[in-house]
Amino acid sequence: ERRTARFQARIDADEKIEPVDWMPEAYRKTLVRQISQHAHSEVVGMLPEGNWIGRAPSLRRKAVLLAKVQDEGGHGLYLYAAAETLGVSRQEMVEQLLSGAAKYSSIFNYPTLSWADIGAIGWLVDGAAIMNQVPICRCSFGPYARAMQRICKEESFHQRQGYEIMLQLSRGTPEQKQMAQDALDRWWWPSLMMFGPPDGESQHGAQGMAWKIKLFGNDELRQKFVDVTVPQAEYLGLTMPDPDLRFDEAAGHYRFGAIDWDEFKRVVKGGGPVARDRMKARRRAYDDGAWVREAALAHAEKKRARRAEKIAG
Amino acid sequence: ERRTARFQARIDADEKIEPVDWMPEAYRKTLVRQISQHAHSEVVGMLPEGNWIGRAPSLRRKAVLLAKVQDEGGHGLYLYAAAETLGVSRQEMVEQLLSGAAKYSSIFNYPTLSWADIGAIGWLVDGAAIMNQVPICRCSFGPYARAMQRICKEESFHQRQGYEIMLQLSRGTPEQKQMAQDALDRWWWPSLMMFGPPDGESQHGAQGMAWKIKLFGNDELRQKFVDVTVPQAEYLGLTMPDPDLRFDEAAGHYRFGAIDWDEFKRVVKGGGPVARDRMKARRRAYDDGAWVREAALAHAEKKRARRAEKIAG
Amino acid sequence: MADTDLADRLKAERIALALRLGDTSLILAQRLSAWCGHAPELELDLALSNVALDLLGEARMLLTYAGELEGKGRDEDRLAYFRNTPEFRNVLLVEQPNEDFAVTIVRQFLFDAWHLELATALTGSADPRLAEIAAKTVKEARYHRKFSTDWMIRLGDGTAESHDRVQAALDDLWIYTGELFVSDATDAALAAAGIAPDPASLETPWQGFMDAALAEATLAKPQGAYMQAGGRDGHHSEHLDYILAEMQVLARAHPDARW
Amino acid sequence: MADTDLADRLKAERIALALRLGDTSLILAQRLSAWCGHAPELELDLALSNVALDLLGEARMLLTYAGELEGKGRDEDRLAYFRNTPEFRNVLLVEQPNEDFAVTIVRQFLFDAWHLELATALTGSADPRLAEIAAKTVKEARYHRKFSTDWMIRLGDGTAESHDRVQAALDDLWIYTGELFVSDATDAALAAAGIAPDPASLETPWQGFMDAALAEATLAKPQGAYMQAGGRDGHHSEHLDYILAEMQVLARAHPDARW
Repeated sequence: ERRTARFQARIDADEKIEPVDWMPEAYRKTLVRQISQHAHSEVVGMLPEGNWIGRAPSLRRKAVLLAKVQDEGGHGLYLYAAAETLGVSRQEMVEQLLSGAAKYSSIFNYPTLSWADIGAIGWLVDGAAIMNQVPICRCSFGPYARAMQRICKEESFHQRQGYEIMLQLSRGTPEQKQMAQDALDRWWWPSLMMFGPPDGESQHGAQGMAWKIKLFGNDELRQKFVDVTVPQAEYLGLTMPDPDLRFDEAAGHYRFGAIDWDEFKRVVKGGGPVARDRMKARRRAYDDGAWVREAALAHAEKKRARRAEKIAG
Repeated sequence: ERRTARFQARIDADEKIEPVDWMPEAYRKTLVRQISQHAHSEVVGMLPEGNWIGRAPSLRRKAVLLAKVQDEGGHGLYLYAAAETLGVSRQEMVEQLLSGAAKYSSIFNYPTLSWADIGAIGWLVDGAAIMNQVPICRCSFGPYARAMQRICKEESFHQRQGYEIMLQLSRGTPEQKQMAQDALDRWWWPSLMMFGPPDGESQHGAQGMAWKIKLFGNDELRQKFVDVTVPQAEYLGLTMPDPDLRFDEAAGHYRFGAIDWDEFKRVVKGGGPVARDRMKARRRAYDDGAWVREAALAHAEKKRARRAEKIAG
Repeated sequence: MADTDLADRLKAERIALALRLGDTSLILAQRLSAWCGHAPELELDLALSNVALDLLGEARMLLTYAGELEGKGRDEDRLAYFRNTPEFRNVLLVEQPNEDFAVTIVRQFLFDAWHLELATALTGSADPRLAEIAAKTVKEARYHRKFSTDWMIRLGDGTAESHDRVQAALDDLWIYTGELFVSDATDAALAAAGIAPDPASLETPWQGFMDAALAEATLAKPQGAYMQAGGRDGHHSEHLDYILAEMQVLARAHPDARW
Repeated sequence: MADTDLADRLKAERIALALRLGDTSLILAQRLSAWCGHAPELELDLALSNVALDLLGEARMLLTYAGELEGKGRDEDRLAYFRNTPEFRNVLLVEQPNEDFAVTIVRQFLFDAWHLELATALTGSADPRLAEIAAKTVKEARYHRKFSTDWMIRLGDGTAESHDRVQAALDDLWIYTGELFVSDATDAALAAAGIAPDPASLETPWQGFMDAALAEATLAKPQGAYMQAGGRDGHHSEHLDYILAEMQVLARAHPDARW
């Protein structure tokens, strides 16, 4: 088809596709799925960290964490808005999340068990997210690319804050250092899994690359993350929970042990330790808030009617 | 009327009135009011102490407190049962409590703010209650008298436990002693108010005496309580929050300062510091439990129907 | 020197004031931040967090100042994490539970209207540090009051359910508003010295604002309730101890740690 | 001497067992006691408190024994109040929130059926102290199981609402039952020495009991859920830290006090 060819030509020429432009239905669908999944991840991602706002050990840390979780909500908003430009409503997307039809990043189905987890999430989870997301700032769909630019700027700020927490802990009391090590032990492998299955097994790889929605392979990004992160852990004086980890001088890369893809699959399918808690919390917020949203609508309707009456009268 | 005279003669002869016996409507009503109010007090009284079960500072104290609050629930049950013999259902009584039509002891509208309050309640509130209740063990209405005998036995056990907590605290660290003193400061005057207004102002006094529902005047019981309690406070090494308190050698009584009857009236009328919290908690338990009670009824009904079917079939 | 004079004058009273206001904003921030991730819609997650962040910021400045006045080396964290329940000086209103969104908004509305009046008056404080903090607070409090008032109107004049919920919450929380306007010896001394307004003087404008906003929200102003007080003197409801148990648990488990 | 022999043999494993079982009963007692004063009817206030008291009593015996075996002077309170979250060894099931009465009863039902099987087996333990504790527990656990099973039947075969609630609770909590039957090296060593049953051996009778009771309650047994585990090794859900924050707050605020 000519339109498809022209569309691909525009992408190949690094032009941005905008909502008013024609696009193949598959491109639209893939983007809706990916952007909404990303938005859901931001929103569900508020829960594990939100869990520690009330217990943050200093007022400064409390403020920083609260602002961070708030930023994540903001990211959710940008991304829902970007997806809405593709003709899907936020309401629809939220219902897909709550029904289980839509996914979110399974990293958020692990629990936050200590304050160090707030550091580890910032350092590792946000770190991995940035690695994944920076390329998307150059993706072919304009609204998504622009939302990601904004998000990436904030995320790298979050990542530094997370690392700073880890640094403080690993320079702190023996208990604090232990807390930091324990958090690293629990978050390291799930962070590596955030890059998705090995490229050979990845489903949406080739087409995504052609559409410039996906710009690098999972394994390449994962390797890059490992290469950046291992020296950071060394600087913290913490031990990576991977006995096979070693530096390959020749290749200039850190080689790491085998990832437990069975765990990955189980968690993606909803078997994560706190997956039920996460969905329960989201569903409860949605259900308990129904009367509020209804009231806001009803009030807006009343105001509209009154204004109309005034104009008419 | 002859029946009334015979009824009074039986009371004068210290005979017990039983549910099957004829009784004046006013006697029945007074008893229903008093017994149900007493039952409600036991049930609402579970809340201030229940508030500390989760935080009891040793496992032994936790067990003792849990058992105590459970006993109070048990007292509520005996008393509701005693009132039911007078032809009023528990359901009706509970609804009167929840609608605010029925009262409960306003002492439970003060908050429990520290562990020492658990000691102070046992020592002072249960102490005052016993002073009030022991005479009722000999009251003219059989079921009430028998329920009270059982209750008084347990209450005096509770009172000893409360005093033991106060003793431990007042022999403990400076913070513990301070906690004990603070609890005494807050609970002393409300405990004195538990005996009700001065006899001159008491509404149901004379008739209650004639019916042997009330056996002593408020002021007499209050004085007795003060005389017993002041030396106990001295033994604890705590200071009574009453600068006017002194021993009257001639009379052999402790003379105490003026009671703030305005506060008493305000609290009785629902102005106690946590009155709303108490009623909210009871109402919530009742509302949230509605589906459970309905299910139990529905199941019992199904079972009955199945049995009937079997017999018929 | 005038500065030295002020530094000594009414020091205990200024410490008391800074703790009362600082604790009040801190505890409300703690309550509000529990909504983060659980609000009826994402925009409300952000808005409630915003208010919480502002209040937390104000609390930090006030507690820091209280610690400096005291001069015993207690910083904001020492004051926030290592005082026990009776040492907290917040008003009772802010320690009341979140319950549902109606209760949260009513609590906020009652608080914001007072907070703005108070902060406005404090911008003219003879204590330059308090005046400076208040100047920052006023801008935030104005936005807060608009936010909570808008929601009072939306809920009050929304559906029958929202109206009933918000009216019930208003009736419940009203008994904690009296404490906002109680004046004691501390307040009298501070007012006489031009350091803080007499709390009682804030009531008339506050009531005026209530009348107007509640009318627009089609809500009835509660009447004849017995007012509860005591929080400013450390006599709290049963809720505060639970708030602090959570807030302080980690800091207290590691008393010598830095974070 | 045989006694000395036993006292040394598998000491670490017996400590681990006593903590796992003691913490499990302690945390469930803590959860249950939160109902006291708030249950759907007075009889349930009493019944739930009864169960909590029994479990608390069992926990105290087991923690005391763990402390004695350890020989470092830690008594039941030292163990209950001064260990941190990752040091607790309870199964995940018991730290799940009370939510409503349906969740509470399902949690209890799942637990009681396991608890009775376990305690019955432990009465024959080669460790006389564990056998003695178990003998007491068996009597109580039998009553508990009857209580929770009766309520499962009442709610399951009650109204449509109660059926749905209890089925949903069952579906939710089922993922925590797998952990009850996991065997690790500790369990294997204890089983080989006749000190405790292999947890896996309890599953068949437990499943049998489930099948019968759930059938009578007209409830569907959940299928194919991913089982969660880790509590027995100190890997808990996010709930336990909150439970301990409340439970330990007072004791920790006064570490040197006696109560």
